[in-house]
Amino acid sequence: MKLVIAYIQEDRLDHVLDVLTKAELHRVSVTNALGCGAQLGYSESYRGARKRVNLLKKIRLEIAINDDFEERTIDAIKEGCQTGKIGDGKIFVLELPRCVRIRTGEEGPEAIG
Amino acid sequence: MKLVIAYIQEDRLDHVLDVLTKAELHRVSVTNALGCGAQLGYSESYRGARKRVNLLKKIRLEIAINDDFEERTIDAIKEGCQTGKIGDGKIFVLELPRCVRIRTGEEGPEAIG
Amino acid sequence: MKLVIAYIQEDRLDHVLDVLTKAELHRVSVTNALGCGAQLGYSESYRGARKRVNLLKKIRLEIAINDDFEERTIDAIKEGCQTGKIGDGKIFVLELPRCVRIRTGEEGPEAIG
Amino acid sequence: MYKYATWLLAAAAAGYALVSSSPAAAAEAEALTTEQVLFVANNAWMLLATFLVFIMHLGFSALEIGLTRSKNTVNILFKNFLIVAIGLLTYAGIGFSLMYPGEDFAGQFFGFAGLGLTAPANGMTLEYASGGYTYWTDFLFQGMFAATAATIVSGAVAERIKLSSFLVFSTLFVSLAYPIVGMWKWGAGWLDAAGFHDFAGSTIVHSVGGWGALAGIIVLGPRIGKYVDETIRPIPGHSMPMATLGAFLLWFGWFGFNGGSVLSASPADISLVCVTTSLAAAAGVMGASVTSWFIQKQPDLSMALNGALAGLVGITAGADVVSPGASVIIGAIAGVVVVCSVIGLDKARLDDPVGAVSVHLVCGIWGTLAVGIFGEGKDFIAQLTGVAATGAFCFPVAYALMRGLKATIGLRVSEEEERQGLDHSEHGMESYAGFQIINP
Amino acid sequence: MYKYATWLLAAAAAGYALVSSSPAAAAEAEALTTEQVLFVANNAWMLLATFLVFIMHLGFSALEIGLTRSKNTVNILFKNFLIVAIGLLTYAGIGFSLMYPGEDFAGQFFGFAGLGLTAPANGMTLEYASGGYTYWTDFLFQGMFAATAATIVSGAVAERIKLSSFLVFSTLFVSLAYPIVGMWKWGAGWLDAAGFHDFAGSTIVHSVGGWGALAGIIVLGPRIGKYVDETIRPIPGHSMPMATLGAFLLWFGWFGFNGGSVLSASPADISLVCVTTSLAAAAGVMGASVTSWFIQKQPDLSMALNGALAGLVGITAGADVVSPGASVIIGAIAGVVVVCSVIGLDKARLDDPVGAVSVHLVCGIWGTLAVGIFGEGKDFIAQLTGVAATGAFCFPVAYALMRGLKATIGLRVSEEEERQGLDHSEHGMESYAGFQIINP
Amino acid sequence: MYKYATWLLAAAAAGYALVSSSPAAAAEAEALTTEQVLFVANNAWMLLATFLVFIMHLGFSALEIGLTRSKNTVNILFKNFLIVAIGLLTYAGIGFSLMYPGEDFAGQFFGFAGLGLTAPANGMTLEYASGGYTYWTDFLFQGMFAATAATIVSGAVAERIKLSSFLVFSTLFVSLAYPIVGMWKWGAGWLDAAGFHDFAGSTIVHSVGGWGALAGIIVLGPRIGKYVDETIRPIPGHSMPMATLGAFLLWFGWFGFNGGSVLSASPADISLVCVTTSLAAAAGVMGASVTSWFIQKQPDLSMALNGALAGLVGITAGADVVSPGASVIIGAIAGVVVVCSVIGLDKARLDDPVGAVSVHLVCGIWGTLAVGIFGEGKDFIAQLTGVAATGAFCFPVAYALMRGLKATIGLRVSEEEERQGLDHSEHGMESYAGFQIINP
Ligand SMILES: Nc1ncnc2c1ncn2[C@@H]1O[C@H](COP(=O)(O)OP(=O)(O)O)[C@@H](O)[C@H]1O
Ligand SMILES: Nc1ncnc2c1ncn2[C@@H]1O[C@H](COP(=O)(O)OP(=O)(O)O)[C@@H](O)[C@H]1O
Ligand SMILES: Nc1ncnc2c1ncn2[C@@H]1O[C@H](COP(=O)(O)OP(=O)(O)O)[C@@H](O)[C@H]1O
Repeated sequence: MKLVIAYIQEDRLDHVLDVLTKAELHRVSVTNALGCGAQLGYSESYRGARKRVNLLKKIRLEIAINDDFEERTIDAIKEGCQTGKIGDGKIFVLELPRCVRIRTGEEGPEAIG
Repeated sequence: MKLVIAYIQEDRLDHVLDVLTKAELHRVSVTNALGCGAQLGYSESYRGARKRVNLLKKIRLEIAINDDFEERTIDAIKEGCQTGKIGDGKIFVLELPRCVRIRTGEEGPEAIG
Repeated sequence: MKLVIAYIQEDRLDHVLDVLTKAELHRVSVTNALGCGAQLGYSESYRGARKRVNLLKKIRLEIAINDDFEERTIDAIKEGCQTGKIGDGKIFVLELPRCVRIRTGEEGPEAIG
Repeated sequence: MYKYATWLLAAAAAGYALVSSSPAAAAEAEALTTEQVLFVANNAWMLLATFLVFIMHLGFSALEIGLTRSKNTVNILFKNFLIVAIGLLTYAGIGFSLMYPGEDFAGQFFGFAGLGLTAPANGMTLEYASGGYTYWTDFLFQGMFAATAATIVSGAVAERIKLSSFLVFSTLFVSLAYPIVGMWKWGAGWLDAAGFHDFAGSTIVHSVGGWGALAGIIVLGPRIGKYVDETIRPIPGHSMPMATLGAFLLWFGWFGFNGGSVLSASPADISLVCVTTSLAAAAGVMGASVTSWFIQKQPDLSMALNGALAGLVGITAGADVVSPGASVIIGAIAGVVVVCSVIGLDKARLDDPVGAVSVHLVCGIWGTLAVGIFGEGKDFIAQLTGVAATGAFCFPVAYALMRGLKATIGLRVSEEEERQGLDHSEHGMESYAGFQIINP
Repeated sequence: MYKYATWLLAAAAAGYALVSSSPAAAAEAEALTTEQVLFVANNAWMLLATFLVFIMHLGFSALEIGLTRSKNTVNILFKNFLIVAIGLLTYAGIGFSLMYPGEDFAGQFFGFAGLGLTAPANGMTLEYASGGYTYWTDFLFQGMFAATAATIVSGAVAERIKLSSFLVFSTLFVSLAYPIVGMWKWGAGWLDAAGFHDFAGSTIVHSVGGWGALAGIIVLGPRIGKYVDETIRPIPGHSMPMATLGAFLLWFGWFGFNGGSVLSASPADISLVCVTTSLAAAAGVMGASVTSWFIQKQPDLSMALNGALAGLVGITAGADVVSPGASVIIGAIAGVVVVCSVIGLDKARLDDPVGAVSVHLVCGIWGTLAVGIFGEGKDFIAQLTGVAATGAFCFPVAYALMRGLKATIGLRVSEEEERQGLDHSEHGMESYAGFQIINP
Repeated sequence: MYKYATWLLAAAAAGYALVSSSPAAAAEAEALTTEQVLFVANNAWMLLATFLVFIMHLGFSALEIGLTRSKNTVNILFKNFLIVAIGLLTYAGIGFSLMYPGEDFAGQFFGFAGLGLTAPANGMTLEYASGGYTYWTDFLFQGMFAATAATIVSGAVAERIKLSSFLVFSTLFVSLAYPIVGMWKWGAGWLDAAGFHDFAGSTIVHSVGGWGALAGIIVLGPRIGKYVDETIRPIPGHSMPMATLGAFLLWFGWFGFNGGSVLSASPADISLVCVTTSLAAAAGVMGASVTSWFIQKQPDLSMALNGALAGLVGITAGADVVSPGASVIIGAIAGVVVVCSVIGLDKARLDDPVGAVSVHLVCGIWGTLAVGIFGEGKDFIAQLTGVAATGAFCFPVAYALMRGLKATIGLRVSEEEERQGLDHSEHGMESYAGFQIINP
């Protein structure tokens, strides 16, 4: 199994969830995040003094999948988030050796979905 | 070492922390999250228009443990969060090759606790 | 590649970002978190009743790096966050088999930075 | 805003009921007397007081949401907003008529002058209330008071009561129990005859609400998670800024609550009342802050806020008959009392999220009795009688209503609804959409 | 606060224009007449009303931010804060003079008494307004009204309009369109002559603003993400506490809006007006709550708030000429209407984040027509004429202004700016720095 | 609220001190004179003004928390809430007596009429203040002013001062420094004799507070992290809605601050004062907005808010003696000045989180001098004298107090406490429990 982590733009969230659903990926966890990367920050002005803001608002997705869903998931995230502009985000894929469904105690591939 | 990630119901947080403490698991990190899964969302009505809410409020736990604590941790989370109702949540266990305590620079199993 | 996760004190955030930047680590993701660990909680009093607060405010960093940056990253975090006081935090390093830049579709070490 | 009316001056002074403003009728107005002008000033003051009492409802709403969790905020706001509407409408329908039946209809314990509002023939003239205000002003000022009694209950039962049951309870309580007790004193009933003094309602308004609150929290029981095993687990309110805003607005509104209860703009009276009111509130803040600093080791803002309200409730019965010095003592004691009461109720496992019982009932009683101590020529026994009679009537009535609701449509939301929060289960709405909040 | 002035009493009563307070001049004041004292009371009442209308701007601001997203909050606050300033300054510059040109300058459709404020010789005396108020009070009360019309537009076009374009629009709208229409009725123009009755401005203020709002949302189009494919995707407001605070303050301020529109402190009039105003608001809350409970299955707090405002707008035209009973009916219908209108506009894909068109235009029309139904001796046709004439003038003017701005400096922010939020793109500032918020 | 009192009318008019309301005494009241009725109207106006000044304290609280971080919010609210209480109680105890010693006790520089409040024999009659108000009203209005001066300091020293030290400082400052300076002018002292004009306290209230604020930020030093190496790192406030609410309420309250300073309801005076006050505030908003838009490239809401306050402080000295035109100029300049001052103080590394020094001290000085420029027959040198004398007294006193506290109980919290936030270290309480906030 794999654990897919993705950082995406805040305003792509609704769209990427739609695309994931269409790809039959119904399980996702979402967290707010702040990120700095290739995307330049901006500078704000507060009471006359300038302030560099390098941490931009991002959304973090975490999706546990079975191995055969890996490409599908990555494609769905790309489809949902790719605009070609700097800041589109990153996908990180980790090995997931174990997964447990709390409700039933099921483990492994059956517990993912 | 292992890194245990769990998504649980918000109202189980206090309880699961109690259970973990009893199991001598004193180190936990907690983050707010939104999740969609088997649990159906609900629909809200705002100013006369219906709105599907699929992202439900969840809590994300992250617990780094030594290998021999794995079962104990999973059991504690199950005990603290299992209600048998859809939405109880998931546990994901990752391999954790390295762990560092910032304060002392200690590494490995000693740094976990 | 590696995925470095660190829990640090809230007030070290600005400093650690400065240090990371100096170490040419420009990509970081940040999330709010609550943590319990060796650091003792405190007790609050609300309307005459005492309340134990064990979950302290923390910051969670997530940094994906190429293998040869591992020590540098850990050193930078240590430098930025070590005060010698309990609560300084932890660093967890995971294996990161795959990384994708959404914007370009690039994969692997090129996609990290 | 038609600006070229030449009849304005005459009409205003003559004080006719210009419902269909008839310049012709007003034109014949004779020379303007000083009494007529005084009537204008008095009436304007009374309306100002009415507006201030109105804004207390925002104060209550803000205080209540501030001291409770964000998952029940929409519900509390909805309840408080509706109560103002329900209070005014039912008071127009029957309450006013029950509370001030007038000489023709009054008994000692009960009277009713009929449904709805009908301005008496002299309702717009000097005669109606010795030139203090018109019939309409009278109704509106009293109507704003009425809703207050129901709102007091709202805070105590927050975070677990069913919306529909609360609305039924409030409607009945505010349209029946409140005006009946009110009539005993202000409607020239038996308590008034007994020499009971309650200037602006430490008992008649605040204790009445407080008894309802007490009945409510007894029948409902505590919020889930408040008392676990042997320990009290405080449930912190989600917004101290809102709570503080609420307390400030309540103090602000109290100038109208007490200042308007003079029922005229008599300079000596209204200024004394505003001074005693302010000093009692200030002393209440100090009393509660010092007490909480001492007991809790750190000064608790929510207690300071409760202290102000305690001082205000405490002075309400005697604001017109005690000296400023006495008002400081009354307020300071109220401040100490409220902190002890909040802690004591918690020990007794009576869960009152905002301290409504401590503020309105306990300090309402203290304030009423204090009149017997500090008020020149006031009778302590009469004060005690008033306190006891109100409790003896209001608590059973409120308790019976609550039990009745529990037995029929149910009083409390389900455990699951309570855990999710009433905003979700009762309204399907979020109070702070988008904000990431951990609400265990 | 120089306390030892012995001339105060005399001076106040004499009502002289003591701009450079000259004790000498005042000293000769003869015996104080009752008319002079009445003047003092009336004028104080009018200023109280002015202050209350002022605080409505805080009410509007809070309501608007409460019902929109946190990423546009700074922008909305900035707009609303500036509008008060712009409204007052332009009204001082030309608006007052356009709206109340006075007999010498008035036409039936247009008049202008010159730039700036110049107190007439009798401006501080009884003569100026039959002893109701001074020239300065007159200006300030009217000036506070003026800004209201522009603020109404603000809510409807929120979250997507360019700041600069909005400021240009508002400035023109409030300094030209508003006073010109206002003059037709309150400046003794043709509508007034036609027997049109609009007590405090259901049409003259609220509909004027409402027409501007309607034009705005038509020209601007909906917010991104509101209407996707065939579905309506509601965009929840980020703070129900702020929205509720806003509604309470608006109701509070409305006592001044309507109460001050009596233009004196005439007891019968102001108390009747305050009663009809309150009862209509209360009935509006009930009407909207019940309707929304019925349609949406759960009671929607934002609809209850809109219901109060709907009742208030509805009663504004006839608060002085309808009975309290009629005011309940007018308010209740307004409450039902506003819920249907909000839902209907959404179906028509007209995106009005705060319901400004439904509250101010739709209920403004209803309230104006209701005068023809419930107001004794009022002419339905005259009411209809007023409604139609206002629409026929304001909508095209607002529409043309909006189109003009669109064609020149642009009316709407870019898609990217809208997605990021106007706080970021227009102000480079966060509304709640540090708070973790997911704002899709 | 006993409604059947027949003595009300007579009693009110006679203006007796009805502390223990004696119908008998009042019954003998002869015919009601116009002066007596005017007294009723004046006194009611003064109390209205008092209420409005009271609500400014909510305005200050909201502004201060809005412009600071959420981790210090409970602390700021607690300070502001207590200050009102402390201010009123100490003013009752000694302040009033120091500030208005009366002819018998007054020196030119100092006077004291004894501890506590004792209404003089004529305190409730026309004689006391030429029929403007009663003794109680006098005390309460002045008492509300007193607390203001201390509250001004609160904002400047926020986020780092120790709670206990702040309370000691405030108590001494408000009970001694403020009334002594106040006496120089308003208590008929030497500044008054010198022809100094300060209508409602640009200098006597605002600068006094401003000097205290300046001393505070000098002795305390900046917040950790504000000035790092060569750069200024702005620390954004956590709630723009609260800051805006605060500014609106301050403007609202200022109608009482200035309007009440007329000390009667004289129509010409109070209406002029309200107009100049409003126009100066509006011009201040525009001045600050345009300046900040120009300097910062984007319009800064917090500067617009400061602009309104700058205009208000600026007009406070001369609201009664300048024309509306001049008030626009005074306000606009104040708006420009405040923005430059905020930026300048930051360059000088004086850390004032809310801009209190810029608003209250700098614009207080500007406003006082402006009277010498725009006020007919006013002496610029006298104005300068007043400004200089106030500074020469208040700054050293405040500085010495701050240094004294620093040397004894300590003035500033520890670095760790400051990093954690004072809500945690001083109160053990969260301002927004459950909300996820990143507060670096
Ligand atoms: N190496 C990394 N480690 C952790 N987070 C990263 C990393 N690279 C990117 N991110 C996250 O992804 C977001 C977008 O990345 P960015 O480099 O700005 O754009 P792009 O991926 O288009 O080059 C960042 O704001 C950050 O949250
Ligand atoms: N495959 C997954 N990937 C990421 N998060 C998941 C996954 N499955 C479940 N979750 C998280 O766990 C929560 C509960 O899961 P859900 O499927 O609703 O209940 P259950 O585990 O009882 O079947 C979800 O809301 C989501 O946050
Ligand atoms: N084993 C662990 N699993 C998850 N999080 C941990 C673990 N140990 C520490 N943390 C996180 O790191 C924070 C600091 O750890 P703590 O033990 O208090 O201090 P120190 O690392 O100095 O001993 C904790 O609050 C928690 O968020």
